[in-house]
Amino acid sequence: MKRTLTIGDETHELEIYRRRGKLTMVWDGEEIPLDLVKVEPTSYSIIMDAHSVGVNIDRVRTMDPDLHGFRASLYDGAYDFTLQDPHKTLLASAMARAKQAGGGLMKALMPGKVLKLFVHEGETVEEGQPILILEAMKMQNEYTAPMNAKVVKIHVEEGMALEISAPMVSLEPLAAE
Amino acid sequence: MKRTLTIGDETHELEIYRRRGKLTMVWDGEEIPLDLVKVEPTSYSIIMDAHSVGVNIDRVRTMDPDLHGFRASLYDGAYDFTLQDPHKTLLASAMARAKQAGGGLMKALMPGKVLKLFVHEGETVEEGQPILILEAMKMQNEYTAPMNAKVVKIHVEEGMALEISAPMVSLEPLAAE
Amino acid sequence: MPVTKLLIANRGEVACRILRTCREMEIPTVAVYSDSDRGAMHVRLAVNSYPIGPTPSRESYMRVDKIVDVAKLSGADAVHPGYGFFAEDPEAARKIIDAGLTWIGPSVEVLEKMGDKVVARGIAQRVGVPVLPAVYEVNDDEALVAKAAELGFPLMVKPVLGRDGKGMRMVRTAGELRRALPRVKGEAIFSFWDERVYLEKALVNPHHVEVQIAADAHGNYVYLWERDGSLQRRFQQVAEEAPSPFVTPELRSKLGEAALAIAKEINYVGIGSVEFLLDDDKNFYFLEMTCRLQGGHAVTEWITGEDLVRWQISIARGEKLPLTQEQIPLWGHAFQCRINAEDPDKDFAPSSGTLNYLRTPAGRNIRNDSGVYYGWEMSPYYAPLISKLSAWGPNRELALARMHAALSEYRIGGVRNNVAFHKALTEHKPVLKGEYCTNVFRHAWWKQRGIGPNLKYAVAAALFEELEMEERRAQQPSTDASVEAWKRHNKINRL
Amino acid sequence: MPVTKLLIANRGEVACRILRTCREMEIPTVAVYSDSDRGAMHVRLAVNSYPIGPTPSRESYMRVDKIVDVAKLSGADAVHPGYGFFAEDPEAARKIIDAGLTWIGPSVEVLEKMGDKVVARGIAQRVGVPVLPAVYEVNDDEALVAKAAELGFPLMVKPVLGRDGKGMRMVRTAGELRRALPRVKGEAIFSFWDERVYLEKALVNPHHVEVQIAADAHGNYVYLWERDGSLQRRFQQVAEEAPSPFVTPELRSKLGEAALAIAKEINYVGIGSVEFLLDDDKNFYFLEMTCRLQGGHAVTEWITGEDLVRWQISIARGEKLPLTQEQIPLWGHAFQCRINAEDPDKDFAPSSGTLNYLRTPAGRNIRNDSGVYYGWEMSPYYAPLISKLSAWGPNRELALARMHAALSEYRIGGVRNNVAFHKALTEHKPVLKGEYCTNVFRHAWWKQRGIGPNLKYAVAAALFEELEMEERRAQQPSTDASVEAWKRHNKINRL
Repeated sequence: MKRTLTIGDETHELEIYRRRGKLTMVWDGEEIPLDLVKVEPTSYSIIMDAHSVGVNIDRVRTMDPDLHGFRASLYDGAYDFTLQDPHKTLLASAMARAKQAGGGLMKALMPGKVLKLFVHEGETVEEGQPILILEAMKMQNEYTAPMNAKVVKIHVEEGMALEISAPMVSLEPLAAE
Repeated sequence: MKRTLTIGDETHELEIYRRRGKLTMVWDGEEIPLDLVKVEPTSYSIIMDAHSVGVNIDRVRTMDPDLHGFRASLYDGAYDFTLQDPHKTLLASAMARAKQAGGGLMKALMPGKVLKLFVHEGETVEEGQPILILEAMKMQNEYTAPMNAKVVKIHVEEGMALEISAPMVSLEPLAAE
Repeated sequence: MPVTKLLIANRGEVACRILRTCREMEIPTVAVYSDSDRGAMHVRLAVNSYPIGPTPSRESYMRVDKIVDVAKLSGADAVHPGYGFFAEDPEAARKIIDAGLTWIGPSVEVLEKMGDKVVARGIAQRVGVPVLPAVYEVNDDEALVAKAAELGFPLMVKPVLGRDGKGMRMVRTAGELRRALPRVKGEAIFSFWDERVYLEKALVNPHHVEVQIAADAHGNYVYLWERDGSLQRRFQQVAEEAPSPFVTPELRSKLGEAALAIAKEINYVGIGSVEFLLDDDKNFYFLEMTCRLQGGHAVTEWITGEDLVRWQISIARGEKLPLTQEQIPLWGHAFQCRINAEDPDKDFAPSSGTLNYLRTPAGRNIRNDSGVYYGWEMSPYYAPLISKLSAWGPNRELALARMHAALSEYRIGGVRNNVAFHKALTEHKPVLKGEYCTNVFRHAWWKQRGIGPNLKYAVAAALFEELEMEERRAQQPSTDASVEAWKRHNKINRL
Repeated sequence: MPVTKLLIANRGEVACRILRTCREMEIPTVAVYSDSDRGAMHVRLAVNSYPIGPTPSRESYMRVDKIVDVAKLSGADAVHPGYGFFAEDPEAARKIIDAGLTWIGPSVEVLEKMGDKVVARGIAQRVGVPVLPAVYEVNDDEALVAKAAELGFPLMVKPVLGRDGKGMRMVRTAGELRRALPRVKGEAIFSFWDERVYLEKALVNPHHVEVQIAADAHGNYVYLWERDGSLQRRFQQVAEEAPSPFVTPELRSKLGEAALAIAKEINYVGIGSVEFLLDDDKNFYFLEMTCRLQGGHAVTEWITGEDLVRWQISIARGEKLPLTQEQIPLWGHAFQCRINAEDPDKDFAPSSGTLNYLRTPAGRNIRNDSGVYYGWEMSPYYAPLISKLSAWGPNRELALARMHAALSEYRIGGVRNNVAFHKALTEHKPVLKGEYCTNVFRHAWWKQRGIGPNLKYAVAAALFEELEMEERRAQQPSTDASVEAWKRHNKINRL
């Protein structure tokens, strides 16, 4: 599982995985074996590099629900930072680009399976209205209309597996009233 | 809600109810207003008769699942006791009596609705095998065969509402092999 | 006067602290609580507990009439006001006494005299204790500005009926004084129903030292050494220690004698603190007298081994002081930190919320006075105090080392807090050397610079929480039917 | 010898207690843990932590070889054994020292000498300290029975290499002795790999008093007064106090001088306790010497203000003792209770399980040394100690009142415990009067008789839990389809 860490002006690319019960943290590409146990409801005992450190985690609300805010208290003080799923970051920025470009063709932003189709050809949709759900990376990704538009053509059907950038739905933007 | 308290050699008949957010405990018929708040996961602050007492509750396993065991720790020591639903006590003793009498007619021990019937006429059942479920007092009461027997006659059907002592199933005991 | 059942007209840490002495003395206790304090620690620890109204303290804890009603109802024959609320209000004391209850505190007359800071100055002068030059004859703004020039800047503007540092301001120029006067007067009216102010010459690098005194109804007076209260921010103490590292043995006796002279002049009965400002040359000036138990009394209890609440109760009962001046011990050194739910990096803004984690320090010679517990909701209506943490050592160095180690163990979740600030305080050179005065917090030297060395540990725990969440999510079936469920649980990416 | 990084070869309360001193001294710590101790408090508080094997202590905490490996790996240059485990094992000390590490404890020679209780008796006799008559020349059962008649009953059967009260038995007749001998020998072999036993005359109502001593490598010796360890059950102390209420000032100096005479005779370096039995006439007899930090050391720390672990470290470093005999304070009185997960009503059977609630006492002059926390699982593999709770007061009466009040605050959930037993102890007349000896627990006077007065409160909370459960149940739909779900959740009446 990957996360982008942001603390102050710094960002780091992190990954954590569990193999045969053992945890490994990857910090900007460097693999670090991690011995971590939850000892109390919000409190962890970590032994990393033989150092034993107790960490208490508070979740901090952020404006963006995809940006997970944390406050970690240690013996040497508190650390405030956020963790974000880099895929979501990627998707969000791709969507923002697609929207700005105003293009009428919705493409799959990552490989996945069409789980649900909410529209049919000829229908008009409002900005933000759900178009389809693409299952990718164990997540249900809901694609919404980037503008008020008419559904001109549907290139997929439910259950279809898509490659990255596969065309999904062609939209024709409606003029603002 | 009623409970029978057993502590040492003593038993008391208790009731607790909530009306317009206020709790009342009835102790052997005496009504006692109860101001009680849960302050920590297993810890309660009780103000009763202006006395403020903190009580910590541990659940203690008992052999009989209907007998709820408790250990309550207070400033003056610990109290070990059990609470039991008096209806269950009643039912259990009624069942025990029915079993001892060896009678072949199963009657409703309290008014209720037949939720599920597990047997059909002519079937042979083993001791302890479920016969039917009677919903009564918000509980699902499962009636089981008090002995190895043959189902001679079924007097009810699913969904039927029964009065107390209504006949339900006639059994013919099988001779022990 | 009898004290057979004691009503504690307070909440939080001080109520719990008083309760504990009552438990030792086997005096039954009566707690009172506002609406949001039903589950508070002082309610849980008391023998009897009674509701006294809505959350705002002016509608509950400050309501003397309700306190008297509860005393009657519960059979309490004595009232301990703690500190804050109406502890130093002569009107409150009068009402308690008029209701036939024992008031755990000095007399109404003493509270009236010492409550008026100008009268208090006069009493000090009468017994030969130095005071700083002041202007108090006039209350007109322009007259005060004119007089201020004679006094010379910098100077302090203070409410005549002030206490607890409320409303006080330091001014350096006539312009600052002009701007300050309406504000100080406004705060004085709001807090004390009296708009009179006075000006007092300000010292440049003052030390704030308070002498703990006690007096019984039989004319016995003792002082229990001093506390250094110079570690203050906006005239509020954030930490204190006893004895003061600035006070020599000779000065200690002089301050003690000066404090007792004032106490004797007003026939003080009870415990109280006489506060002094000291300049760099160790000249001392009477500032005011605090006529109640003080928030810093724990350090005095550490170095004397005595229980000041027990003293208060036994004095109120008309008993003699348990020790003479020669018998008062001076045993080692003690330091206290006030642990608050506040953000030291954001001008100490109070933080409210649920204490979802609490690990308090333990071990040798550590004392943690608190009124909170794991799961308690810190209310924005009351002082954001989590606990008063104090540590004793056979000498100052060991007391500080112990406090520093204790702070490393202290862990609070759910609210911002000043534990790291206090840790920085116990590493701060002037504090380690014992060479500090009231301006110690002028610069924000405690602010964390950059990212700490344990970032990877901090992040690892959060990363693990994210992993666990993902793993739980992955265990859920991803069938068509589950889409709605996913939506319900917000486990869907909206693109 | 250097102590720049300290490995603590122990667990639980004593490991945490040592850790806290290291934090104050800014010495980095290395913790070790068995498989079931990964989340233990000592692991959480240490700077470095290393696994050393399976849960049974013989496969982990007792394994000196693993400890030495971890020391090398972690860069620790000193080992503190705590108490129990191999703290008094000369072989362990030798291995630690041979590995080039600093051993925080007395020398191998001292451990060898004092570990052999017969040799230790001889040393005491050599310096003129009285011992009780004994038989130790023979080990054959019948020969011992014959000699026993000369000695006279009652007498104690003890392993020659015994410690911590293990294996000891009192016998009153030749028959009891015959039955006891194989058992004591068996336990002696199991615990100490040596089957030798000896017989010692037993006193009728003995007082157990131990003198805390300290000695540096420069020939300086002091005693830090005594602890009364008479509150014991099966030769295990359940509570202790200092000073002993049975010891007069004259006796105190005599005991101190006797203890130092023994320490000097063997060139003792470190801290240790010389144990004596006293008869009603205050005659004292050397019993044995404990060559390590003692479980009751907190009460000595309270009355002296000193930190005995700091003393141990500074002695191991070759530093001089910080105080001379004349400078050792005797300040007030302290009492300690050992809070265990055990059932005092069922012969103190240990109780294991999860600590699902924990409220520890706080306030003035209370110390709670613990290695557990809320949610910690008490393992049946280790001593069921929850904490050592101690209280100080300016006199014995106040120390006991404080302990009593603290016990009222202590609340433990999830395991049976002896808090109420200790509360009864602090209400027990002979204890209040200070007139008790080691037979104080002969009769089970602490067992609760009848039902306490707060039954309605106890039951109300449980009743409320039942109500909440019923209300949750009632909210579930009771359709046909839900029958299976109900069954799954055991919410069905089986009739």
